[in-house]
Amino acid sequence: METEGKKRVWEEYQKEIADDHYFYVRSCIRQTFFPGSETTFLKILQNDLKKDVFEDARHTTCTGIGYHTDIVPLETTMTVIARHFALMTEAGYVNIIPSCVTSFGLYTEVLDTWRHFPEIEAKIREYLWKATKREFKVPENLVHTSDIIYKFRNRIKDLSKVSLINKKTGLPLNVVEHIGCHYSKMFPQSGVGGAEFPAVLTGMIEAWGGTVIDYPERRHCCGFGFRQYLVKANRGYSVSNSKKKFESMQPYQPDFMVANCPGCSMFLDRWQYTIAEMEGITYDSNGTGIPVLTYEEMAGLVMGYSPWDIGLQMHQVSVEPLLDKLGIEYKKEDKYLGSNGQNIGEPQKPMFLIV
Amino acid sequence: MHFNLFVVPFTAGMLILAILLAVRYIKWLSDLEAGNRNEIGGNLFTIKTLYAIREVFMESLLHRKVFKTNPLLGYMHMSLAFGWFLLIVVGKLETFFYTGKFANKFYYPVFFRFFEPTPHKSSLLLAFNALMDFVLLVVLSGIVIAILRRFRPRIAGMKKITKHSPGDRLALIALWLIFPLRLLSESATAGYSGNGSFMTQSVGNFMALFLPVHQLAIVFWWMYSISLGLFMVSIPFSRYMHIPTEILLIFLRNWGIKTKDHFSGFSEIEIQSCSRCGICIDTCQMNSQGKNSTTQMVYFLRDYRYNQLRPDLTDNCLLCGRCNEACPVGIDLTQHRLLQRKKKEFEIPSGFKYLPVNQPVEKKDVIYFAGCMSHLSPVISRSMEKIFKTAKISYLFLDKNGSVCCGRPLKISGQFEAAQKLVASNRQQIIASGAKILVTSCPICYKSFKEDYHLNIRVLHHSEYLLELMLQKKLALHPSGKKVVYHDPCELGRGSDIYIQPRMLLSHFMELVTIDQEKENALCCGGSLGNLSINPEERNAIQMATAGYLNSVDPEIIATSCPMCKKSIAQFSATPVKDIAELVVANLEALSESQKSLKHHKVGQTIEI
Amino acid sequence: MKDWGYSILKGRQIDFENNDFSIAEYITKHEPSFRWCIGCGSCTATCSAARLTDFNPRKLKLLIQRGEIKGLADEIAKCMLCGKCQLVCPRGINTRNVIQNIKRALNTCHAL
Amino acid sequence: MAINSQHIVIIGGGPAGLEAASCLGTAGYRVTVLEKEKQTGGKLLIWDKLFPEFRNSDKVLNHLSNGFKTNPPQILTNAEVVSVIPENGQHRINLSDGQAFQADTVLITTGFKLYNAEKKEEYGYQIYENVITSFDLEKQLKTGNPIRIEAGLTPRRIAFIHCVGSRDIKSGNIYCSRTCCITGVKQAIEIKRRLPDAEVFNFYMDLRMFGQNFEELYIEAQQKWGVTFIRGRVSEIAENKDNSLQLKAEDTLSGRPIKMSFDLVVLLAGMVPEPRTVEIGKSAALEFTSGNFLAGLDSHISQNETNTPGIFIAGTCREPLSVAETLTDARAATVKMISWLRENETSHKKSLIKRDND
Repeated sequence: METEGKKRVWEEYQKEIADDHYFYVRSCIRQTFFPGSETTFLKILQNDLKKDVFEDARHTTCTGIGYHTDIVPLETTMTVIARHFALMTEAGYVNIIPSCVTSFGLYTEVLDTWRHFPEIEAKIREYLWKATKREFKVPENLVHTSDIIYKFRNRIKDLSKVSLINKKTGLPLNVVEHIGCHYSKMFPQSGVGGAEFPAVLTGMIEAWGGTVIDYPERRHCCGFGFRQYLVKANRGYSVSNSKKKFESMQPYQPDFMVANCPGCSMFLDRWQYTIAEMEGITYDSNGTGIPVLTYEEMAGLVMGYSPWDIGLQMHQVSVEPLLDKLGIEYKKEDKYLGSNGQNIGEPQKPMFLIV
Repeated sequence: MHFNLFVVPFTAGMLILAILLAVRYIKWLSDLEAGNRNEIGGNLFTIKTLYAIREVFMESLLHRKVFKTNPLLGYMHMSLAFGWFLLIVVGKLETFFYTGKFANKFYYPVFFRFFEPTPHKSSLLLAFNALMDFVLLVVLSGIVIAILRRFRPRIAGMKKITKHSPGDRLALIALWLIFPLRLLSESATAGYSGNGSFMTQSVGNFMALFLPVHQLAIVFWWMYSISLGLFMVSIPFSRYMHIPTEILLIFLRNWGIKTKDHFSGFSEIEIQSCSRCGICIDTCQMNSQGKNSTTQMVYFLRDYRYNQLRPDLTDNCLLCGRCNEACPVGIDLTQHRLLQRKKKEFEIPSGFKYLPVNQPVEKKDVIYFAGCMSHLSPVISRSMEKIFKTAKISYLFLDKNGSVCCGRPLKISGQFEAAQKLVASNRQQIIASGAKILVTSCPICYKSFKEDYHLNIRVLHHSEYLLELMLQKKLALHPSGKKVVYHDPCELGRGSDIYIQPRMLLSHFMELVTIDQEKENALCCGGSLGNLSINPEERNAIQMATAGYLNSVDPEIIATSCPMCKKSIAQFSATPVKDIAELVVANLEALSESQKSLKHHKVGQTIEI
Repeated sequence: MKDWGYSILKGRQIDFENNDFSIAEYITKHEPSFRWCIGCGSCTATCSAARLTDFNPRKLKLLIQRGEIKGLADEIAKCMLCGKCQLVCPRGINTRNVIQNIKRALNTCHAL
Repeated sequence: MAINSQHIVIIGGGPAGLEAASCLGTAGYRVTVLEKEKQTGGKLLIWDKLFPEFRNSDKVLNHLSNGFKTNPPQILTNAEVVSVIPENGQHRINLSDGQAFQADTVLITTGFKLYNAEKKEEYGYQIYENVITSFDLEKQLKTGNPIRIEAGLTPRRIAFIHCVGSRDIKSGNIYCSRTCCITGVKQAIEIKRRLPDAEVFNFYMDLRMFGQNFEELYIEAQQKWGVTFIRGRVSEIAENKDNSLQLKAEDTLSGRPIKMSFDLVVLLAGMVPEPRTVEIGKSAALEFTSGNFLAGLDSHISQNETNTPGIFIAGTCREPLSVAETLTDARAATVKMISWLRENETSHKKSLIKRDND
């Protein structure tokens, strides 16, 4: 692999990322899958990096799931998104940072549509006014939250307590980075490093001491694909796609995966369990599976947050093997303690996957 | 008395031969199909047996067919076979008259002159003596030709000569030595005892001038006996097995046995009857035009005999049947090639579930089946449709929208079972139509319909059918004076004996010219479906040569009656190549044209097609 | 085993690295013209069997060369060997012998 | 020795330029060839063997340099033209180093530039060690050294990818570069010649064998050398753990996606116009084709004339052409130039005579 060439590609895809005063928009599904991630993101930005991040409790779904499953018409989606812009404008912000790649993609799509068809924008403004009596300015800077972490990766490195290195061997960890399709495949210019060799996660991993694995199916979709996952009968497609990726990355013996998309991190994690139960296969050497982190969780660990505070107990594939490699101290018994100190109960053990 | 140690090799040889032959004959006869044995029983005491004897005499001894191919070659075979036969018969008679009794030690006549050195007095015996010398002379002349021919085939009118296996060579040399040695031993004996005749005595006297003939004689007799013994023993393991086997073959064949779709004891006898004369090499277009002289029947049968048959030797044959016509032994060669192609591994009869079953078929008295190939030369089926119309015949075009293959292509590539599935499908359709006449334009289909379909209705190739229509005055054809040469399709000519009908039809309205190689000896167009593994170059070479040959009589039109032949020849022919049906239609149309403007025509004016 | 209501699919992708080329090699050895195809499809267009059933000699040949030989025996059994394909092939491929050798190969290389 | 005072400047000392120079020289004109490189010969210098008969490129180079027996042209190397300005019936040619030339007529033969394959990011040129272009391969072939991949091993399986940067709206070039197909076939055979045991696969959209003996070479590649042609455009290349390359394409003729691994992948990069050609063209107010090549006056009857009288074009600066076509094109251009010069000369004289009479 000749990184020179890659660098040249990355230089072509530099995007402007505002460095403060963000209007934060949450993801619908992550709060249930990996609730720690967004909290961790806010902690890091507000407490550690001393950034101004504002979020509005009134903000709703971007309708991405509905839109991509063809049950919400484009105009509705645009109006809902216009409302988010309105909330942002009212709060006096110009930089919007969705935490969800689907939302990010959709926002980008909407803004791009308006750029080409001002008449549609006008119509949407009209709809929004009729529906909510709100007005908005289009954001000056739209980036995904992973772009923010990417921007501050070196600051985080300076403040970090842990680096992505195997304590026992002293060697950098092998990390698989997975980029959500909607991050840059639709609008390569909108992603750091473009669509072919996105640099957003690579940047973090390398900055924090890990090495990135470039495996053949790197580009491949995790398999979420809305219709594929949401219709039970279609889930075979979804899991097959993930399987394809796992098979392709297995020879590289990754220590963990990191994704920047709610769906991806969810499926790369959960499908390992499904495949294990269906076919008795795992893609690591000792049957525990390959841990999957969100980039916020990865940042959190690097910053030395407690694994249980950032919600790693919510993962299907147990993260303990990874924590051991990183040499992070943790108490097994604390794993299932709630914030109130009460035990929240343990999930049922899978038949095959070792947890 | 009448014994000397040197007779042992000969005697032993004879015994071994006798035993081996007995064993083989018993095996083969027991391998005959059940039906065959009844046939033998039924025919044993009929005139057929006499025919057989006559044929044995004509072919095995006189080699009539070989004579036909080339007189010198014929003389060579005759002098050896018939000459040797006479030596045995006359020799036996000689001893009979000498000893007065018929039963003697069986080697006694062979070495008669050794055992009876005292010169004869009686003029009868002297005559016999002379006769024996003469016959020996004839045989020796045959040997001389054989030896020359080995080194210069053209002497006997052959371009290519069989390449023999080592076993065969050994036998050949033994055979060549027998008679010269006989000459030497008898001469040597004559040299000191004076019991020789005009040849042996003179050679003997000459030898006696400078050789100790008395001591030498015994040495020559030993060598003579050894060479005889050696040859006898080698017979069952060499091509000379054909000598005893062919006789058996001729009888069985005359009793009405042939090789059908199964390999039987008779097939084995046929194969063993091949003398490897190599006549099939020259007649084969794969050799003469395709420049491939390794795939001919003689090699096929040889390799089969020594169980070292390679697939390509089985596959690389046009199945044109020219070798059948030429084979002096009259073996059904192509049938054997076909039987060797018959392999279980190819049979997947399950594949034809998609074939139409019990589909309703329109009821008609006449059905027309164009055949797969005709669909690639639609001019043929179009012509037939016009002809039916003109002749006012209500018919059904059974495969108008494409054919289900007749099954023969599968069969001739060894897939008999699979072929049956196609046969069944088409057969059902044909019968359902209630037709009384089935007309086809494809000789391949024709042969298949005739032989494999067991239809009890009339099956006609369109060349036959058109002739009928014309004779029934349903088609008015008018002389055009165009010079036409007719190409016999293999499957129609040699395959189904349809030679006359197309010629009668053509000569009725065109000037039909003959060409040397036609009818039984017609060339194959090269397009044959019979050959599976022929490469494009070989195929083109044959197509080109055949087209060239037909053009050599510079006709205005080359006529044929097979879509495949039409395609193959047209590819390389300057002269237009037309199917017989096209020519009929052209003639009819020319006529109707002329009728429109009849007043402008003078009486008796011929019509151009 | 619990019922998931869906299953892991085997992709349609031709996985060249893990495919079986024994048949293709056998045929190429015995009938080299097997390689000459340019996929024009005239064979399938004229095919007597293709008129009546789902049979595609061009595609079949291609899949063999890609090492996709599952169900090959059933497919090849549909051929009537009538030889029309051989007459129309612009590259002069000995199609009937190819078919014949596919059958041989199925026997010598595999019991499929 | 020039027998005609009129001065012709040829911009570009590649095959087209040199061929034209020798023709015009023989016709007795005073010719100056301006070559931006330090040596004339253009892309032919890189090329090893020429399709379809594998003739050594030196043969053509020799022909070009031998063309100057009588009345050789003045050849300036390292002469980088920046602009061509029409000036009172003549043309002023300005060089980057400040030099300038006057010419009665100008022939532009600035050739083409190889499409920058890095732009097809999905193919990972300059990212994966064993992805190279047809140019890189040709250079390697010219050395005569055995073909090796980065790790110094002999490649066992090689892929050629056709239409890289051609017939591809994503790369901005919808035109066909014409010569890549046959180059792919030629190079595939050259690889089989040197590595008989290697497997060679060509991934194509259409094979455009337009030239004499091109189709024959394609057949030879299949029949004699056993090169496999797969109809389908490669969608992406990824690197396996062992640095071999995983290709994904649709095997369109079987209607199935296909995944294969290769030791070496050769991108048949297309032809694009030289950026300098565009500058020069603009300076002389010339028109351009949709592919941004220099446009001829008429696509049938005058491909070598331009909308600016006295400026002519030939070779691959006006459209992708093979070497043979380029030379033919150059010769054709010279005929048009000569007749143009004759007319102008006479009209020039006429005007002089007219003035005398007044």
